[in-house]
Amino acid sequence: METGPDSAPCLLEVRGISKSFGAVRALQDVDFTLRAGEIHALLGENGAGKSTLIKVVTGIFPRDAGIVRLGGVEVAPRSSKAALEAGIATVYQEVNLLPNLSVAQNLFLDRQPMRFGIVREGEMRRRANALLAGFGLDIDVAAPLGSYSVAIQHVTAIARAVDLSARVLILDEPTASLDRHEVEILFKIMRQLAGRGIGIVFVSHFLDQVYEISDRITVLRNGRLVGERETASLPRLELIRMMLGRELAETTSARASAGEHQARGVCASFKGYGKAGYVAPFDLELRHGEVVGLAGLLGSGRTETARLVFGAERSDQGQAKVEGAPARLQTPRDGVRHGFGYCPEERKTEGIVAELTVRENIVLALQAKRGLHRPLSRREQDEIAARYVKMLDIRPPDPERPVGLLSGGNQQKVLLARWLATSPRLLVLDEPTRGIDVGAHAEIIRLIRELCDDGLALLVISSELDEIVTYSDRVVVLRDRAHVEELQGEAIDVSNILAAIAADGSTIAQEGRP
Amino acid sequence: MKGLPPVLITAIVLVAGFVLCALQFPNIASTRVVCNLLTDNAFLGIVATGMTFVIISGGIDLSVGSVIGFTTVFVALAIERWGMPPLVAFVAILALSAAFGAAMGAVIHLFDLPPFIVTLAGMFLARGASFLLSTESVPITAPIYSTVSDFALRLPGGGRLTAVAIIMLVIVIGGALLLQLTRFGANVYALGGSRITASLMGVAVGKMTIRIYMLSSLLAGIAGIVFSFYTGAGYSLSAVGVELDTIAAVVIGGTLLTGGQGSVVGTFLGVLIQGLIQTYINFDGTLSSWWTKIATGVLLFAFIALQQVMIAIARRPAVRPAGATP
Amino acid sequence: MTALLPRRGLAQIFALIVILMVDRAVSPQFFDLRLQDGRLFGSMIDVLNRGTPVALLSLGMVLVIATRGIDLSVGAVMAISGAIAASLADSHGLPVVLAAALGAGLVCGLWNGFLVSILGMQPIVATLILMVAGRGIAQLITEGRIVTFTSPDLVWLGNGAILGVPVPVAIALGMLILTGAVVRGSALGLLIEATGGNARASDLAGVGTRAMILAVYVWCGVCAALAGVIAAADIMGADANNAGLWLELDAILAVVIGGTSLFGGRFSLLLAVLGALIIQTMNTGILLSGYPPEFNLLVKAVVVLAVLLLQSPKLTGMAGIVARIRGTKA
Amino acid sequence: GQLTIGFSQIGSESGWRAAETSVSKQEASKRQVNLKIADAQQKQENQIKAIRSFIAQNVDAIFLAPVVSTGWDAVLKEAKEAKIPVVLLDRDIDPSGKELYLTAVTSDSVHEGAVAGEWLAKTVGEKACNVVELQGTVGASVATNRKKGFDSVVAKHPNLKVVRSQTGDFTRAKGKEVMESFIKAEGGGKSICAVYAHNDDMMVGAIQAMKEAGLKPGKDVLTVSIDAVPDIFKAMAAGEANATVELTPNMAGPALDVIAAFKDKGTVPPKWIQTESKLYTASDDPQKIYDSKKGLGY
Ligand SMILES: Nc1ncnc2c1ncn2[C@@H]1O[C@H](COP(=O)(O)OP(=O)(O)OP(=O)(O)O)[C@@H](O)[C@H]1O
Ligand SMILES: Nc1ncnc2c1ncn2[C@@H]1O[C@H](COP(=O)(O)OP(=O)(O)OP(=O)(O)O)[C@@H](O)[C@H]1O
Ligand SMILES: [Mg+2]
Ligand SMILES: [Mg+2]
Repeated sequence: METGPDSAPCLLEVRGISKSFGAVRALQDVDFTLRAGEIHALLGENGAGKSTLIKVVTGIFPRDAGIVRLGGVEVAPRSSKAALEAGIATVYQEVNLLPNLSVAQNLFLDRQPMRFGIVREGEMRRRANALLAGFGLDIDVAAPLGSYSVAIQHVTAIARAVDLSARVLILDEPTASLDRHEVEILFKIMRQLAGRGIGIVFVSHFLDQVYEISDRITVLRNGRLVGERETASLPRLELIRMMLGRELAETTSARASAGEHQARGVCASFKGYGKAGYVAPFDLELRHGEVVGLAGLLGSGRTETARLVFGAERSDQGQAKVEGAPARLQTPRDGVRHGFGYCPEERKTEGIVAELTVRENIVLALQAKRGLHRPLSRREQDEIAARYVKMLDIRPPDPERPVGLLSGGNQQKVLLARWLATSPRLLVLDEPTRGIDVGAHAEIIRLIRELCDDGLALLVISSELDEIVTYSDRVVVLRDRAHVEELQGEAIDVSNILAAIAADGSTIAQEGRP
Repeated sequence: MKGLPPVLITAIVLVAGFVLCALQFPNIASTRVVCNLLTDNAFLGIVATGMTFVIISGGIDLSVGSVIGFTTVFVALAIERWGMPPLVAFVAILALSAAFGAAMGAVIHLFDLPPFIVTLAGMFLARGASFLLSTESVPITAPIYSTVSDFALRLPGGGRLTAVAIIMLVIVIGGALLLQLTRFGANVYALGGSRITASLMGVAVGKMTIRIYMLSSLLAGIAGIVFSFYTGAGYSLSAVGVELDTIAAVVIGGTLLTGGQGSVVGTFLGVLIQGLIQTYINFDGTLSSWWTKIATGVLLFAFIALQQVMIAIARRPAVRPAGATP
Repeated sequence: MTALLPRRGLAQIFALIVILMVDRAVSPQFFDLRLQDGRLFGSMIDVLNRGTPVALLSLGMVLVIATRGIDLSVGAVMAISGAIAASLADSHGLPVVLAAALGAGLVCGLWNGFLVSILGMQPIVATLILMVAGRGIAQLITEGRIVTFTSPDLVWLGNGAILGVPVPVAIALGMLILTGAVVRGSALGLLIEATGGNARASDLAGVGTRAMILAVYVWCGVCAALAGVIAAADIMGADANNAGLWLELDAILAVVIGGTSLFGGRFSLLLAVLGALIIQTMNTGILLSGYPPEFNLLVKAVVVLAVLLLQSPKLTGMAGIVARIRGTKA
Repeated sequence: GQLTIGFSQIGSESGWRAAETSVSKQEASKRQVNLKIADAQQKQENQIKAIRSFIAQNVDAIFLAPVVSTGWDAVLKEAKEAKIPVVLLDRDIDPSGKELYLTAVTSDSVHEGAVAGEWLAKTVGEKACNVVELQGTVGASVATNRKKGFDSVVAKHPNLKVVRSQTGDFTRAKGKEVMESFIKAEGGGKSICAVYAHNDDMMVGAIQAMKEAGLKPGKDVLTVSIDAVPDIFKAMAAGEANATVELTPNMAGPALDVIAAFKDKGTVPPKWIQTESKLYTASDDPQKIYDSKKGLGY
């Protein structure tokens, strides 16, 4: 058996893997080595091939070339069931769990505790509760998974995989929709598992997290292996250079003074706006050229606020004004008609139309806004698509590719492009940088600033407080589905936000979740 | 917490409908009519149980009516012309229909074809095969047939709980337990949630697909045998169009055609609702052919609309209020 | 604009050619054409002529299916519009007759669309209601009789010819072009495909998904009504009991053979019509073959499966793999 | 008091069937009988359900127009137990059930086919004649029987030959479509000497197909069909059809008389009351028959 430099036994060995989708060469001759007991970060830009590598290893995609060895024995799982049986458990990036099944069934699907051929429902729930308790979750495990927020769904998926992992645990962007606290719990559990000799593959675009948790890093670029390093000996800038193949341009954050925005005037304002049982009534003013950040814990009502503002949900109280005139915002069409845009957080179910091409997805909102009888000509569509593919660096830069075949981060960029193409006056972004690589992340933040300078109003939700602090002119803090505080100017910093979130003294550890 | 579950609502709708019918025709409120309802819809209840599994798993099976037709012809010929003992004929046809279902499931899975069309081809195939066997109706004279069709538990009020009704009830209960309590049942729901996700979570999607269609065809085969008990004959045109009645019963019973949600009990209620509509029309007896159709449509609409309204009311608080942590 | 025949149409064209060849084999005169009383005459013309109702139905059905719906009521709508047309034909002029018949189809479509998009019923049950009741309505109009008429205008719709081409075929062609122009010439096509691909996402993008869904059912109703008028004109009478019976299945089959997924999204009008032609070519072939009718359904089953397998991505994938294995071994 | 009779009718699949229903209603109202009609939409299971609900309603008698000949034993036994007499209309049921019904008012559909065949044989004489046949719905007993009866005559006449036989589902549209393909398959119809259709509706469609193909039905091509619906007489009057065998829509009339006698005096009727299968040809003043039949609800 081969032994690594740190003499831990080599657990999972991937040699010379190649994989093409038609003309797209997603992986070319990639090697990857996972040692027992290590946490190995797999990094790269959006579309670098991380998810593809994982799917090839677990047998979802047949590979074109290469071999995979597990514990020195060559394996070729033909399905994820086979991979599971071989001891590889995975949380995939896109597909989570089954929303129509109960949380408990999701956790124990295909391995329920049985007696006389009958599922022991009570025992299963007990185990489910115990398992989730390890992640700090106390929820009704008999309720359908779909009735819980994305975050809870994601934790459930992770819990299932952790419980399943016999030798290898693969986590493809597990932290994208979690906030700090959940991430800490997850890391603790990962360390415990690693301590038991399980090898963990960790994919993330959060470099802080990578440095915090990983022992070793493998970087992919354009489907090729760039290199494998010890985390401790790899400076951050060097890592970014490995990922991007170039230096990262500095982002400067020049926050405009409050007075400047006052001068530009109010874009939209909401008074006593709310919906019973959804979000408590709130007042909110969005000015041209200003970024308002929404901060709060998971389930605090940020998404709900965003949906009300856009019109994706009907309000039942309060008043909305757009450019000073009273406005009806009860359907998404109302929102679009008033020049609003909304990038939802659930990219797959509410964002992309997977089957349609990048071009069609980009022009969709613009076309809907223009109406049926004013179709965009194919030339206009091509032009718009080409512009945004270039501007947002969507890869592969082929506007005729079905969006569903793009990597997660690139799908997110397409969504952003869809709304930018409508030249909105207000853009509501729910977790816009989720799953986006460092390079693009910087691009998007730069873009947000640029859009503001053009007079666009922005309402941005992000779980990354650093990020919110970077671009927000004002930050609204939510707790328990109510707006509790608004921070401005110099008051905006991470510790103030955290303080506001935790103000009522409730420990973050037991957030009120549905 | 969540309001009334849809199945209960369907049950309420059924009872309300029954009471209304009974007010107009008091004869309806008798054990006799209730037992007739069970007997007359026995074969429908059986196929609908199988169809429930298929639909919850996100598929559809259009071949069931033809499989029933084929079964009756096969059984009749086997017993009357080929001299098979009835039980052997039953075993043979059940094996045959299960294999037929498995084949459809395999085609659906292996070639990634839409179930609607594969089972439509199955429908043509089974019906065509029964024409080849015999275009004439074949009476069955085997003693077991009269024994079974004469058997009935007599209830006060003229009701006769017949053998076929009992078979149906047993299958409905068995189906409900299979769906709710076993790993197979959980996997059926999983497939309906999303085939891809289910497969990622380690469910053997191919095997499940084959088994689900096998189950459906097997139950269609049983329904065919029950149908042959019911009519005492085999006929290649029997049960034409039953697939649509079955699907309607399943959907009225609250199962989503897109898969992932539903129950066998709901389906059973759906079957009874359809039976009640027919009983009502038969009792009325003044309707011409066309008014029969129109009334069936209107009643169908009334039941579904009532059910939807009640479900909408029950779901009123769409989002659970904050802090309602269980 | 996208090319007229997308690449994915190859399987269908191939299937059509094979079935035509088989037809030629069972009936040597299959491709013969001659002029008879100013109209073309021959088996090929029969295929087109008889394929017209299903082709028209599939034009509406393909849009409904693209939004993830289904319309089981088209056969019943055919019966209704045929009944209306036949009862009015001898007392009113063609414009009135057509307006009444197509108007009925429009109302039927509105009803279906209302149930599906406003009340949120599942399309299959929503349209099942009209499938059952609609035939009753048609029979109510004709009182169960076959209502015959002699109005030469209406008869011309079924049996006339324009430059040798039977009028129904010309109408179907016109409807194909019209639907194509409306759907692809406006943004409708894109919005329908988006609605079918992901209704929630499209709704959030400002697509009025409800209006889209309503519109496709209405169009489907109108197409079915036109098919019903033509079917009635063809036999110079309205047979409410049998007109359009089971044609909904043929229409769905045509759409699926045309490569549109029952799960909505991408659709192709032209291929749906091609699907209808494939079905009719097969039917006519069966009739010409002289086999006993007991075999009809078996032949149909085999052909349908064969055509679908031909399109199966998995099968082509497998063929590729087999080829590669052979290649590496050689 | 007033009799209540339940009538389990098959459906309304053809004009003939509609006429039977409306004639039954007329006959019942003539005799002041309360006739409850349950339409089975062509399904045996619905007919069984209907009979059960008639029993549950305690009607005085049940009329049954069976969609198929087998499978009635159980439900008719129930009727017998409930002492409700059953009269079969228009079609007989399987022999095993003879004691289960009072009588059957039916025509003999094998005989109908034979009558059609005899006419054709007589008309063509010794000349060789290629016949094409439009069958009814595959599996329907009427279709099977009408074919059987016709074939039995053809077998006796070597000059007659059925060259093509396909189903037209008893409908005009399919009759036309099938005839179109027969014409193509038989070299433009030149070699077809006669058409035999299992019902008139298909023949009306076939006549249209022949005219469109430039053939002269009734002259170049002989036609014979069954049912005697009004439209075939119209064709006959126009010289486009030659013969039809009548299947009377008035089955309920005799049945009602039987029931009345049975209820009043206990008269037990013969087991089979056969209706006449009368042959009509162009020499029978088709226009007059057309006018007389027009109002019967065909
Ligand atoms: N099923 C597929 N069919 C065709 N192309 C695909 C498919 N899946 C992925 N690709 C392509 O393969 C390349 C690699 O994608 P992959 O999902 O592995 O990226 P990634 O590194 O995980 O990116 P991200 O960080 O955005 O998740 C991309 O160009 C993508 O478009
Ligand atoms: N109990 C529940 N029942 C139904 N839907 C729920 C429930 N809880 C949350 N949701 C839905 O889940 C989505 C996310 O809700 P969540 O409470 O996580 O919002 P949030 O505060 O924006 O959090 P984040 O954006 O950090 O995920 C929303 O669309 C919300 O309507
Ligand atoms: Mg990825
Ligand atoms: Mg959120």
